[in-house]
Amino acid sequence: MKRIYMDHSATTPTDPQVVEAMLPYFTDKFGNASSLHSFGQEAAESLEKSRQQVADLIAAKPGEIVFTSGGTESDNLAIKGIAYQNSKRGKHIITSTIEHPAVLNTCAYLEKAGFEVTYVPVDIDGILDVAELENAIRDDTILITVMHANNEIGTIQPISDISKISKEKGIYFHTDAVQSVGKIPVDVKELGIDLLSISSHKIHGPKGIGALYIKKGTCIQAIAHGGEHEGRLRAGTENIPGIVGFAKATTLAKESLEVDSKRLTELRDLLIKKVLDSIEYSYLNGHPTKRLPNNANLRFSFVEGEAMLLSLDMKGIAVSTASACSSKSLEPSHVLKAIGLRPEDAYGSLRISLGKNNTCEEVDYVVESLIDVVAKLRDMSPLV
Amino acid sequence: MKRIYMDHSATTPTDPQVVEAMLPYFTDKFGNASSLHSFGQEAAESLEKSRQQVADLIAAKPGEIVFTSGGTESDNLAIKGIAYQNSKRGKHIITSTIEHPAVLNTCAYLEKAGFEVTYVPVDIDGILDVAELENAIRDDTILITVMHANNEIGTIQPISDISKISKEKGIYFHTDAVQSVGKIPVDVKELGIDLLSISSHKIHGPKGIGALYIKKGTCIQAIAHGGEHEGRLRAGTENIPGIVGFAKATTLAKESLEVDSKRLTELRDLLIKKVLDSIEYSYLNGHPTKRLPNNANLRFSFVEGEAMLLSLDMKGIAVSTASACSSKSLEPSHVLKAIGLRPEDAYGSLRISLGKNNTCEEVDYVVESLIDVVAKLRDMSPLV
Amino acid sequence: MYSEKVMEHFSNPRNVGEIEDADGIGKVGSPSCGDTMDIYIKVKNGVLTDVKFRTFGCAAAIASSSMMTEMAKGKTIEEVLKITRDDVADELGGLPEAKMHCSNLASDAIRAAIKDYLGKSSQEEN
Amino acid sequence: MYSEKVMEHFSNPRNVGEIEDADGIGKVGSPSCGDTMDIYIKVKNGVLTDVKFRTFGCAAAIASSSMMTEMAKGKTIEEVLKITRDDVADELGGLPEAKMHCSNLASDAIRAAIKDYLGKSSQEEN
Ligand SMILES: Cc1ncc(COP(=O)(O)O)c(C=O)c1O
Ligand SMILES: Cc1ncc(COP(=O)(O)O)c(C=O)c1O
Repeated sequence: MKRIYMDHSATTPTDPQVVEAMLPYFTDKFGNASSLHSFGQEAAESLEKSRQQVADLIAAKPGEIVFTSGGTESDNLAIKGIAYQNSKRGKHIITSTIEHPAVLNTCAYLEKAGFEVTYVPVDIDGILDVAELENAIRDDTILITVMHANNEIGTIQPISDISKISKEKGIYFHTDAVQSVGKIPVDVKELGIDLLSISSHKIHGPKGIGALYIKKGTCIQAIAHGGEHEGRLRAGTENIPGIVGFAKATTLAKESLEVDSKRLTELRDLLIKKVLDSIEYSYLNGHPTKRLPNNANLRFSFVEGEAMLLSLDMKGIAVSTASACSSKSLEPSHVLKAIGLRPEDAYGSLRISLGKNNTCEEVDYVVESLIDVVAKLRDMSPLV
Repeated sequence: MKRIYMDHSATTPTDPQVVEAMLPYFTDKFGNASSLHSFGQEAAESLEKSRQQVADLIAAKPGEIVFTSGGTESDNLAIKGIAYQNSKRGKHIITSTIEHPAVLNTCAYLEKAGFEVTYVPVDIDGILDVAELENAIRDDTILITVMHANNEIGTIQPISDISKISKEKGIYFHTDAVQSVGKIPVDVKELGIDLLSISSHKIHGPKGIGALYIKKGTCIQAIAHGGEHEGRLRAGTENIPGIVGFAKATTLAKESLEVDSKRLTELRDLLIKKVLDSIEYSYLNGHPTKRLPNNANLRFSFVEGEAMLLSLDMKGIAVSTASACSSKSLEPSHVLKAIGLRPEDAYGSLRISLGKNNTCEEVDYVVESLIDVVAKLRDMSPLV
Repeated sequence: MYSEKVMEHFSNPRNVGEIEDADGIGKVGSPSCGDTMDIYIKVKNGVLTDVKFRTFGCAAAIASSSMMTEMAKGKTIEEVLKITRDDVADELGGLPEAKMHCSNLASDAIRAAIKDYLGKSSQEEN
Repeated sequence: MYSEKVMEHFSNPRNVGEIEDADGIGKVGSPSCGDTMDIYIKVKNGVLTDVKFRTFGCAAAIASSSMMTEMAKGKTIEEVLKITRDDVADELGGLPEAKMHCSNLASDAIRAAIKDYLGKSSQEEN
């Protein structure tokens, strides 16, 4: 059976060119970048070259990039690192109700540690209420953290508006750009961001590696302690193959961003149109245009998401309900709740996230399969 | 020029079999282990199979293994995770003076956060004074963390003696076994350990991955917050290729441990004997027999370590002064200071750490080169 | 995640549908909790001669419903009432911890249907 | 880490050794700090006709000593005293921040040697 992968928001296949780029660093150029001998200096050079490549994707300077083990660690470092370092100035943080668990659970942890967090709501499309955010600001607010694009519904936030406010008030602004980087243009200077999280495995790079952009001059402290790596902000022997692969992925993403995002937007809109046209009581979650090029979050009344997901899986199609991270949870998605869906509608939602290798034929097959699956499950449903 | 790598304590080349094992997980079996579809379940299966393999190396149960991004994170998780979770019982931690920076700097961080740390000294061979450790125990001691084998001088600590004491007193015992695992037998049950850190890249696995063994029933909390991965103890999309590679490396290490350690011990002793016999005023640092099979830490009067290291590097030989981690520091090694060396002797020390691919011929070439280099530098030295 | 048996029942659920002239109907769960189950029974001489279901829910809920109807069909009321909450899960080759409530739900649903039948028939007797 | 020039001077250091009948000797640094440098000079008519060194220290310290001797040789005392601490590092194509003290040490050493020479010669004059 041919398998069709449409869960690129969960993770992506590593690009063969990326694997190619990584290979020499396992067995030949395997040095520890802190070693003074030629094996080490070779590694150190690759490290700095990679830093430049990653910086280039977001228009940052290489010195502003700290490599981490992934998006989750980047979010933890940004939020805890700023909170602890600036706690004398204040202990108030502002975020949104639709953040990734890496942000929400870090905030929840800080609440237990004596910080206060305000969760700004979003509208029915998942767009943050900037006026409410502005109202939430207090004298002791030290950090605003609002994601660039949502991982479930793909909605893109008005980042520039938020950064303007944060700049005016002298508050640090972090954005989790794990889903947006490589898919839509991200220019940290233009967007006015102080800290920005990236994850390699979402952009056809390897898993287990990511980065935090930290604007020069930002007061932040490390959360992992040990050797003097990464400008003392992230201890641990550098994962050079991972970093080189991540860097290659950023370069590839940069090169094809314009073409890919245009193509994916078309494919996405085709998918959405075909589904909405051919399946009764189906709806799009999230903003129709202010959304990631590759995200279609669809809602089907009277049926449950996991049942749809597994039925599609049996037809060789991989999609997700909410996010991969919360797949073990039985709670309806906090994002879909936040945009005002009733629980039963939240339960009936599917996230289809396209990737650069998906084709029109695949979209057609997925739509046909969905028609089938939804019909079969509705036949069984007492709610119809 | 042929290059000879003898800095295996800093990092090791990834075994080609390990790379082989990883490859499918980049491009084909690339799923997110939290995804419910077949791509995800395939990944989840590999994850659990790998967990079993890693557990097997140290005679643990798979449920007791938490994957991390490396040895540094494992040390951070063990020490902070225990400290924060048990702070109501007490805020006193005991460690040694010769720990890796991942332990020492984590302890220093906790000192700033209100914990108290006692640093137990070591003798001239680098062996911890167990009586002093016992004396240091207080009613509010919650954790003892003492490394299994030292990364600079290779000395192996009396772990069973320490674990007996910690068990008697009901205190958690963590050991940083980053340098010992895969080189000498490590059985967590026999050694009586509660928590144990491992790093993949030290045993011919990939960089950026490691594990923390946490004995069942241990009270510990997470230090990275986000999705519900790794039994809620370590958030972040699992690095499946890294984990699979790490697991393969543990299996290979287990298979060849006996043969390798015997062979390396012989090679090490040959190296030490030849050097001490042929170079005047040269000495061995650390215990002569209670040491890692692959570690030779040698001291040469009247010359400086970095100068030796770079001179050897020009002859194609990679060794290190103290540890790779502290290569940027100008301070003499804290370990060599702790065993009582005068600064000028600490500055004149070299760590030669052998690996499974090193040969007798290479040892001969290294000894010849050392004779040359030391002679040339002594010619230049005003101390002779 | 799921056993083969679960997946088999999920992909080919037995006894889907309603019974128009059912002798008893059990409705449990709620859409806002993510699963609801309706079970219909036909009873003759104390034996469940037909059992059908409609379920909104996850694969475990659908498989549990299907398995329950199979287990109940042809059995006497007494026998069916002896089927415990865990029996459905056991017959399915186990369910993930987090999904055990689906097995419970199926057992609750058939009990509700029997109760409905017993209530009706005792009314008829009166 | 190091410039090519540093590595070149480190691997082929110029003017290594002592001058038996030196007119001035400068000894700076201390072994317990990781580097010590001895510089020997021969002076004729105010010109440093010969300069030699012995150094215990890292590659930067050895290269700085070597470079210093080359820069000083053949120059007048006045000219040599104009060589600043940074000049040695500059001539070497730069040094890592953490190693700048090696360049300083070399400049301190030659000054100490000149001071020693001036002290002795003024004694002789007396
Ligand atoms: C928006 C967002 N933030 C953070 C993360 C976490 O990234 P990682 O999986 O690299 O830890 C993810 C993906 O899981 C995400 O989608
Ligand atoms: C004893 C010891 N502990 C911890 C570490 C840190 O491990 P990693 O490099 O995987 O972070 C190392 C090596 O650097 C080590 O030798």
